[in-house]
Amino acid sequence: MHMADALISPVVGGAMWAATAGVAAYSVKKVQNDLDEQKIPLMGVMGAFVFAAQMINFTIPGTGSSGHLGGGMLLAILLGPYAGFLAMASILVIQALFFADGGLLALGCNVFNLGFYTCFIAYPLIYKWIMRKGYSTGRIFTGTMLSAIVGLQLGAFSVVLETLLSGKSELPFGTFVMLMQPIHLAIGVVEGLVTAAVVGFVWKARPEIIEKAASGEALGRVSIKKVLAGLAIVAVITGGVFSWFASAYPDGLEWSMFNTSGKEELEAPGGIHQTLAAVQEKIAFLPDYGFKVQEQETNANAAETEEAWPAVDAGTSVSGLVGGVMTLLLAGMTGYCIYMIKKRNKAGAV
Amino acid sequence: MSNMIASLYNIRLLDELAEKRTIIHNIHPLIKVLTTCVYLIVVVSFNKYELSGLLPLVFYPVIIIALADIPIVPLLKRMLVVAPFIIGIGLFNPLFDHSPMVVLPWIQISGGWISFFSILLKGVLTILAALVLIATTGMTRIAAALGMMRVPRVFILQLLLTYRYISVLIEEVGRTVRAYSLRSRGEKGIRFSDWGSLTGQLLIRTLERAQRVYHSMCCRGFAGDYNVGSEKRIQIGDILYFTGWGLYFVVIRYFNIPAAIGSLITGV
Amino acid sequence: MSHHIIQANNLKYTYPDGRQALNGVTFQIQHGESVGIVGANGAGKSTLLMHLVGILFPDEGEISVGEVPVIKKTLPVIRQSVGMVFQDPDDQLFMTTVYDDVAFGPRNYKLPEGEVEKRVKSSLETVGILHLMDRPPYKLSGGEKRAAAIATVLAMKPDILVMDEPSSALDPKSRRRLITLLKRFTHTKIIASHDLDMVLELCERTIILNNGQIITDGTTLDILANEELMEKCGLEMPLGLQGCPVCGAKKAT
Amino acid sequence: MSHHIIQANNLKYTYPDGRQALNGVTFQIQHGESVGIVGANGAGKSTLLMHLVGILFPDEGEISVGEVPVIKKTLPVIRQSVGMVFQDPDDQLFMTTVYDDVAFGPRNYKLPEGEVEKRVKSSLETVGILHLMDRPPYKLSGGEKRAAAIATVLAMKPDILVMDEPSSALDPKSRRRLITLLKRFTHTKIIASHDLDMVLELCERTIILNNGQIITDGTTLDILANEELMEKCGLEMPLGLQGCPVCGAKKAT
Ligand SMILES: Nc1ncnc2c1ncn2[C@@H]1O[C@H](COP(=O)(O)OP(=O)(O)OP(=O)(O)O)[C@@H](O)[C@H]1O
Ligand SMILES: Nc1ncnc2c1ncn2[C@@H]1O[C@H](COP(=O)(O)OP(=O)(O)OP(=O)(O)O)[C@@H](O)[C@H]1O
Ligand SMILES: [Mg+2]
Ligand SMILES: [Mg+2]
Repeated sequence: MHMADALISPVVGGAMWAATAGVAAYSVKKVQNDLDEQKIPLMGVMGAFVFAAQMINFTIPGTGSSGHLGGGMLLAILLGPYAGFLAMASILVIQALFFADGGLLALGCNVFNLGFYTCFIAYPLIYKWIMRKGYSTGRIFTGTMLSAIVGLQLGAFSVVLETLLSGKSELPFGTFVMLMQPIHLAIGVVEGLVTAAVVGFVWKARPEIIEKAASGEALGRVSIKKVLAGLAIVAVITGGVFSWFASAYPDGLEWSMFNTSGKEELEAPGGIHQTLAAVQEKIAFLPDYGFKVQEQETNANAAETEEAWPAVDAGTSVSGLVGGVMTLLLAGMTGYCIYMIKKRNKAGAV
Repeated sequence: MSNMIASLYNIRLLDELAEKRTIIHNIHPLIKVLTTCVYLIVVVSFNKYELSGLLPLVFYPVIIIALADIPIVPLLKRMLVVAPFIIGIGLFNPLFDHSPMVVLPWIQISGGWISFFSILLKGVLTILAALVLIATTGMTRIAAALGMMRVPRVFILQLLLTYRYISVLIEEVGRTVRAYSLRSRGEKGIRFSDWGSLTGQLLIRTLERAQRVYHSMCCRGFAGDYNVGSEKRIQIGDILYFTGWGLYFVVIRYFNIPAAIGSLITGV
Repeated sequence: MSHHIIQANNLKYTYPDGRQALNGVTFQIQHGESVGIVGANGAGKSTLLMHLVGILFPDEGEISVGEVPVIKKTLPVIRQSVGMVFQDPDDQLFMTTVYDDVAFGPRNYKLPEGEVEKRVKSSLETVGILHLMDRPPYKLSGGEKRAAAIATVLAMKPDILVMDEPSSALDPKSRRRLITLLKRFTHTKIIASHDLDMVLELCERTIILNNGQIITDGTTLDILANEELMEKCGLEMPLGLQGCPVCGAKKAT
Repeated sequence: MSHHIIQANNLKYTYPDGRQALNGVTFQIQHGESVGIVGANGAGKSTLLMHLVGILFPDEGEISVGEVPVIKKTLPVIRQSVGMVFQDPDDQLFMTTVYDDVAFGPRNYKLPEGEVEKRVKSSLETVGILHLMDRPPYKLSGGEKRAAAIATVLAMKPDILVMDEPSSALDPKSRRRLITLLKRFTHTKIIASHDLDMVLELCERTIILNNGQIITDGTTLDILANEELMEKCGLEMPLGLQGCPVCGAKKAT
């Protein structure tokens, strides 16, 4: 469920970068306090382990699609939420760089989706709550399972929001949600099982690791009130966004793919949208990029044709096509020339 | 399993590419990171219906790949692996968006298809940009660049160690699988009943090994900073590289050059 | 497959990064022979041995064990008769206890548990680490791991024993025990080692590898006593053959 | 820290799983001494050496290097003067090229890049693998890895050299080169090894460990020639000391 660069807008990407950087900075501060020689390699190894786990794709029965583990919960349990979040961030940086999985701009989104909900929501509220009476095999199983599923669901929902807010995909909200959530329920179950198995094993082999991760953390001492307050804020924001979408699609959840057409998508001139657009206008250094609303406003008077931008006109289309082909040819030739020149130089040097 | 081994191979391939010495490799890592960022933002900032204006951005990866001697096949392979998600989401656009967009004399293309291809092209460009960055810079130097950007040391350390231990872990996986297959009567894969103990074993083993590696780093004076040799200063050439590309990107962003060329040729 | 002739024909192998490790290796080993493979670091010994059990496959040339070519399809048969001890014992141990690790092979051949236990215990006893039976392999000392790795192979009762530096990391007594054990093993054995004194004691025949090629192949005594040849290949005469400083006599002959 | 006396006082160490590996070890090593640590597999040699560089800390007793106690806080100082070669070279090589790996230590001490290069090249040359400079360490053969691991430590120019089985996996010529090199190294050196012939050549003093305790500590020749003692500790007299079968004379004395 890695978001890709190609699917997000700079504003969404930037906002999520900022959010992630903020959480990361806070985590760095927390982690620095209890960094010892044992913990440093542990962080690295767990990061590598989750990285490897994310490489294994399994097919989800009945859907024809495949998924991979998220691993955020495992990191949170074995390293504590702060180090866990950082580990997740480093995994995704490496994937973005080496595998172009996700992307550098989408990095903020991905770290947030995979790391934040697991480490800072599912872990403290579900896992720790279930473990409050101490560890046992049964509790480890339930706690791990539940929190892994919930964490992943939140993450998947977040993917939906980010994609839609970016406005690159025409996928209607309802359809997208119906695609994402059930698939990630299936993945979540697998994830929960695997996480439970690994945590169970580590608990038997090196119990001190798990206990230390949980105890050394300030999170355990944070009052439940504060967490609830934080959660309430998150809920309000999510709810706001959700209801805004929901109003755009009164029967959103029943929407089927084929009777929906793109033009209805973001037409609701919602308050949030306009504010965002205004904000964006201020911060964007690339002025003609915008949310669809903005486009439609500017284009509304230009032509009655739907989505009439840049301009529907055979002439420009042809010239665009010709120019595009020329550009690509030129690019190919440039590369080839450089290559040949280098080769000749090398041969000459020998 | 084979997936993991393949990814190890991939990491090491990029690592080895990063050890080459070409003009591009010699550019200051910080500059390369910044240039990549600007490039990505420019690529992504294009409107979803702007396809032709995006095309000149192809020059960036092409020129760098050629100058830096990067083999193309592995990059393409990597792209194929990542593409499905992008295509999967993008493919909905033609389904939902039927408004005519490009009207050629012989065919009409809907906005959905245009935005689909635009997503696809953006996908290709952003993926290439990231791969090209790592293949010409290498992990340690990127970490150094992050350090110059004041990213906290703990995070850089975490990043580098994760990176390092990925190799350790996958090596352990490889060894374990090999040892297993040698004594397991030629069955394919690993029996279900052995999975649990093998995975757990692997984790513990890797952990112990990782601890030893970490200790040996400490024994050689490691104190949280990876040093990658001469801390180069940013030079005139680096600045030129950055401003050159930066200007190019901005121009491309504001003027649709292919359309201009096209209209020149077709005389429209 | 009663005779287990090992036949390698013009083997060439290049690692994926372009390093040519074997460059045309040809030999034939009869049933019951014991052959030492020696050569400088990086000569290609380990690479060669890995071809014998089908961990690597030659780019050119072919190799067969007892008339069966070593290819992907025949691996189950090959690996049933050839047992290999790796240069790095960590590569060989993967279960949670030493006992389970040694029992892993025999159990795969569906032997009754009683027989498995007998084999495991006798292998562990042979290498002298019966007392480590219940410990996890990753917690052993270097030499203990080596001994355990050897035991895992012995428990499979292979027809052909292939060993990559089996004596390194072993203490002198365990090394002696290994030598005695190997002397008693009457099937084919192929041993790559820098411990030339061990090679001298165990193998009638020696092959010297250098840069992926066979330099000599002949009687161990002739070869190891040839000071000039040894020098040329980055080796040294075994201590057991170096002259006695008191009487000037060669010791073993 | 000019005198680098190493002082261990009643060291006890038990691994987390309850295995007692050191059981009251006391010794003192003067500046410039060269000491061999020998003992059977699992005797506790590696465990002891790891206490010298603060990878493990004693449960009881204390250890100090040049008057500085080896504790968490002093590790940077200790590790600047003590260089250790691990038993498993894989633990010691972690960069992408051999060059970078050897340069890792000097760079950490912020030496100018010119000096780093000089040190790296001379260390690689000393162990004879200068030609492997640009290769990734994980692609080396067993012996090449060992040589690279030794080079990483040499490049740090430590005042005290601690080596865990440095000669294993090396071919005879490289082993000879290592011995020559170590003979020239005039600072303190502590070498754990099963290669008793090397210990005999290099160390005037030998400590025998057995079951985590010191059995003897004295002149190498006296100890290694004591057949009964050696036998008792799971060892064997070095070949160099075993009598000549022709004249019956002891070779080295
Ligand atoms: N995985 C690998 N990738 C690339 N080259 C390799 C790899 N493993 C070994 N080599 C190279 O192949 C050559 C032969 O290696 P091999 O391990 O067979 O040597 P060896 O004779 O066993 O040496 P040693 O005595 O040190 O164990 C060496 O030059 C080595 O550097
Ligand atoms: N990580 C560990 N956990 C538990 N026990 C261990 C661990 N490492 C070693 N041991 C045990 O401690 C004892 C001493 O081990 P050590 O590695 O010091 O032996 P050594 O003298 O170096 O042996 P060798 O010659 O085989 O290298 C052994 O009994 C070993 O099984
Ligand atoms: Mg070898
Ligand atoms: Mg040891």
